[in-house]
Amino acid sequence: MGIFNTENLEIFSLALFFISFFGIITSKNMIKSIIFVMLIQTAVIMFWLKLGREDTATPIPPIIYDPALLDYMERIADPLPQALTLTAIIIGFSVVAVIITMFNALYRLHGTADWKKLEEVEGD
Amino acid sequence: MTQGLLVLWIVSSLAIVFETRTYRLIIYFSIFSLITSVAYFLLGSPDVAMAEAAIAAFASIFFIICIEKYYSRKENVEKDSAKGESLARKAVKAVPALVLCVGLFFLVIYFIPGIEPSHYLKHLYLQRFMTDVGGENAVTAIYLGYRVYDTLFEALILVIAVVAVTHMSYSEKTQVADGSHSEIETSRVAALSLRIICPIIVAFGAYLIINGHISAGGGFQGGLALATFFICRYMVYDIYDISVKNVLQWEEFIFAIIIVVTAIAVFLGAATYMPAAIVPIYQSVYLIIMNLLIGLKVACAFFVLFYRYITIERE
Amino acid sequence: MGIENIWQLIGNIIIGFGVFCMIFGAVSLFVLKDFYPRILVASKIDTVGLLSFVIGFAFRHGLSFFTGKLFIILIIMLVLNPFVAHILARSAYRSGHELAAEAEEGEKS
Amino acid sequence: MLTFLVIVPVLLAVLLFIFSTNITAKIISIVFQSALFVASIYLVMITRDAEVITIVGSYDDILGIILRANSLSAIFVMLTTFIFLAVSVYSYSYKDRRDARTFWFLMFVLEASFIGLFLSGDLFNVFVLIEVSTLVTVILAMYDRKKRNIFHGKVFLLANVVSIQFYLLGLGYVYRITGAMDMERVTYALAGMDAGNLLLPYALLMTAIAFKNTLIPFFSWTPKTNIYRKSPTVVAAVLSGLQAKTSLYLFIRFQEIFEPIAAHDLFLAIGIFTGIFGAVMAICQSHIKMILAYHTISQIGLITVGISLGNEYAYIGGLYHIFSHAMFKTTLFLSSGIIIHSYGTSNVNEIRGVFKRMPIVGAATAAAVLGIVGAPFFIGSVSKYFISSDVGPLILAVTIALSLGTIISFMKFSSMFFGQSELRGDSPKAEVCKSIPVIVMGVVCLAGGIMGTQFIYFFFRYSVGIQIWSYAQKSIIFIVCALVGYLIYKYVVKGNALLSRLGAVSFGFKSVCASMGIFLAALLLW
Repeated sequence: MGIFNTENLEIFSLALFFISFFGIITSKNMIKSIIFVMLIQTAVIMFWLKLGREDTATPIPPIIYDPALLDYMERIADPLPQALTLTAIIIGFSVVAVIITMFNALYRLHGTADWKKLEEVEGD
Repeated sequence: MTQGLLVLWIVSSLAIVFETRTYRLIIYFSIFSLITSVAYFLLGSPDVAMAEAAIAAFASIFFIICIEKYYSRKENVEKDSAKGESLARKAVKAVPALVLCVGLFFLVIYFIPGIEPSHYLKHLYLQRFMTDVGGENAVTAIYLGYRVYDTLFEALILVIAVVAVTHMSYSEKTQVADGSHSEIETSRVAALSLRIICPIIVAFGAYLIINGHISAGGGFQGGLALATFFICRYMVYDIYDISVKNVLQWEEFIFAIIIVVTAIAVFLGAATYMPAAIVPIYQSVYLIIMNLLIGLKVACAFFVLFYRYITIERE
Repeated sequence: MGIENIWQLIGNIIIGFGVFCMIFGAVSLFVLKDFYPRILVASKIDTVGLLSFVIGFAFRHGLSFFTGKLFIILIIMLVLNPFVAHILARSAYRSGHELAAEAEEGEKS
Repeated sequence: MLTFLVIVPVLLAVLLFIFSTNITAKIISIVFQSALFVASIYLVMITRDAEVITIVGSYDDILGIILRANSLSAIFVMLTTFIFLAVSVYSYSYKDRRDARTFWFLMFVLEASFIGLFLSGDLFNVFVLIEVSTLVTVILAMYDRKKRNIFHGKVFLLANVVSIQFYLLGLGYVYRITGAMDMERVTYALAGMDAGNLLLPYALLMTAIAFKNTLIPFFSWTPKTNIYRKSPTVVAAVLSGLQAKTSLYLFIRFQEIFEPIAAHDLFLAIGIFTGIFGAVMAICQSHIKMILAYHTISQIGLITVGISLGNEYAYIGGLYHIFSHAMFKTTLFLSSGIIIHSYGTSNVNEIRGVFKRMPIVGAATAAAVLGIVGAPFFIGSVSKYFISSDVGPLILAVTIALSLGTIISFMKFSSMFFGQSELRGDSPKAEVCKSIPVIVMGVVCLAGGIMGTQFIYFFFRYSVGIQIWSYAQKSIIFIVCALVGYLIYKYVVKGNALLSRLGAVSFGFKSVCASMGIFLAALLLW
């Protein structure tokens, strides 16, 4: 399936990882930083889900409604990374919710979302 | 189609890098998340895809609530400090970071371990989960069975986040009184269509929760759907008649019940004391109860979060 | 030409109509400059384009469990799409966004 | 039954949050902390003979999560419960805390996450618990509504979230090449592998762990220290005393897991650098809590040196120094809370005459200070003795330089014991509840020095002897150091404008993240 095979998927998620890392390093605005933090989480999760593929075909979801499915074991997606990434998604969102609240409070205090200005105000 | 999808994925993330206006930033972010969740689905993980889609929707809502108050539509994100700088100077400034990231990218690719991945654990899980935990969904079996210890802490972190948000956004003089209406009159069309949609949403959430152990979905995804119901309710009636403190206490109470249930069912191993005949029934009852509790807890949590952000907006 | 092929043909024609609507809608999104006409076009894409897609797929597939699911989606879309367009237009109006023609008239007078 | 050691505090926290009032919350927390302390002593007793293993649920051990308690982690659990007990006794008399329920909820959750981290045998579980403890840490540090520092809290949280993504990525590679999550299985699977394949997961994981350790070259720790200044005393004590210990414990564990390619030399160099830099920054401060916070960083550098040296004595010394550092640092933070409360200021240059005003608390504080600078017969001297007992001249010079830096920074601190103060705070006498834990821990600081070998045998089952002659040698070196330090303090440091400007140096979120990337590159290219 061309680009959507196992190796390329890994490289894509690594590329996204470092694109968002670049964004985190360079972005001047807080909201942008928060969005990049969410993006970097997505990159890692994509990487994890990619681990579940054994061959290059589109995997079957790990829902075994028919025991005969177990004969095609290598076509079923790995359930463990899925369960783990479910946990990771929720944890990531909880932290982001707290960060958004902090952003709110900061913005009300200083009226700016700019990193440089905030560091000048708060960096004593 | 799938080839184009990943390219679009990277392109939308690059669009976020180069975008400077906040509203568009959030729209690009939603597009990005949509593509992501389709890609997750194509990777054979409908549970994660559902969770990602719901989470992204909530995140965009929260972002928009946050910035709506503070930014006018035409304002630039980087107006503050980068004013008057030419594009070339900006580009020169970004060069060290670019070198670092590109260098790291190629370094990491160079060092990718060349070992054949081991799939031993996957096969073991798929063969064993039906007898060990029960249900038909292997993800739910791991999530609520084998690794329920992680799930407890994950539920805990949501509780902590909610407590933190209520604690931090609290200020005495700007509290919105319970039961107050806003001045803006709600639209009749909106109220009518939401009244049609709401039962469908609730039914969908209940379906996801109750069928979580035999099909895709589960407590978390269903709980998010239920939380959407609360948001619809807010949009229809626009009342603050639910006390956030009470909902917070309910959430904690449900979390306590979750701990007790897992302690009895998993940590003490209740199934080992039972006759073998009733174990399958007990297992599916356990899975349904856990999904139900987690769903209710998540719905409460997201309701509190949403309400908190809305009241901040109203101040 | 069997009866199934006719159903397939009808389904394809309806889907083709949906594609037509979507492409023209997308083009006119760029052609139209004002906000309110854009909402109109966007809701057209959503409602007509998507609905004809769904109906076309239902025809292609014949009567089955799958079609039932498609019809539920269809009903939800029928309610939600106009609702979304309505909310967008209403909130734009409430927050003071004026029609382009009216704004020009206001400047003249 | 290790699971319940982690779960019961969480359950109690939730129940306290729902049902209790402020006063019952305090009483219940003290009672429960005592019970937990007793339980952890029992755990130490039984792990002296054999490792305790609990599989969560009645599943096969490869499928479920495994909790392990060996003698090392049992010691850490005991340390955690002891410090939390001290802290809950200490804060019994707080009156200004309106919302004690939320506070104790968070404290219990923090304790549970620490205990869970020490007991956890599963790599993904470590990730979850790190996230819990980070989030709780940030919220607790900003607990007081009036004087919280949201900006630094936010920087701290964001940087931690970014660093934890490196951890997850590395964990993905570990899962891919070993097919397991359990630490022992991973260790076993990695042992026979080619070093080139392990480098990437090792580098990614260690980037996150080193960040948690405040070890990353340059300035990742500044946000953390900025948090300390405005956070409640109790929270600062727990964070400095224990938060650093969890990451050090993880550091030790991960170096063990990746033993085939562990970069001891690199971490040795980083440890030396961190130690010296932390000491220099501590000299530059004048806020009590800031001195203590920067000092924590320099001590972490010293411990890293001890652990990474690769000889057995230094390793034991490093472990013992973790214990002793938790003791005296908690004591110092708590007593500085008492002192700040009593004098109404936190500037060291204004506080004078602590001995006269609060003789007992002053004595306990003095014991902790003597422990921290490594005076003979106090707890710090024993661990420093072991770290520098069997090393080359370079490391010896570094340890001497480190203790010199410590002495100089604490000259400023200890000048507040003597003299006459013009300040009259609102409550001249220390409260009983606050002084009890300080006094007890001060006594432990003295006892840990005098009976150092017995303590080490009890904790690590490792019998070492202190040679009187070389110990005396070290004592002489210490005295010389103290004199030199006093002279340097008097003629160089005091009132030096350059140093105080250096002390205000702080680095933002973006440079912290960039340093993470540089660290990753350095580990990969090492």
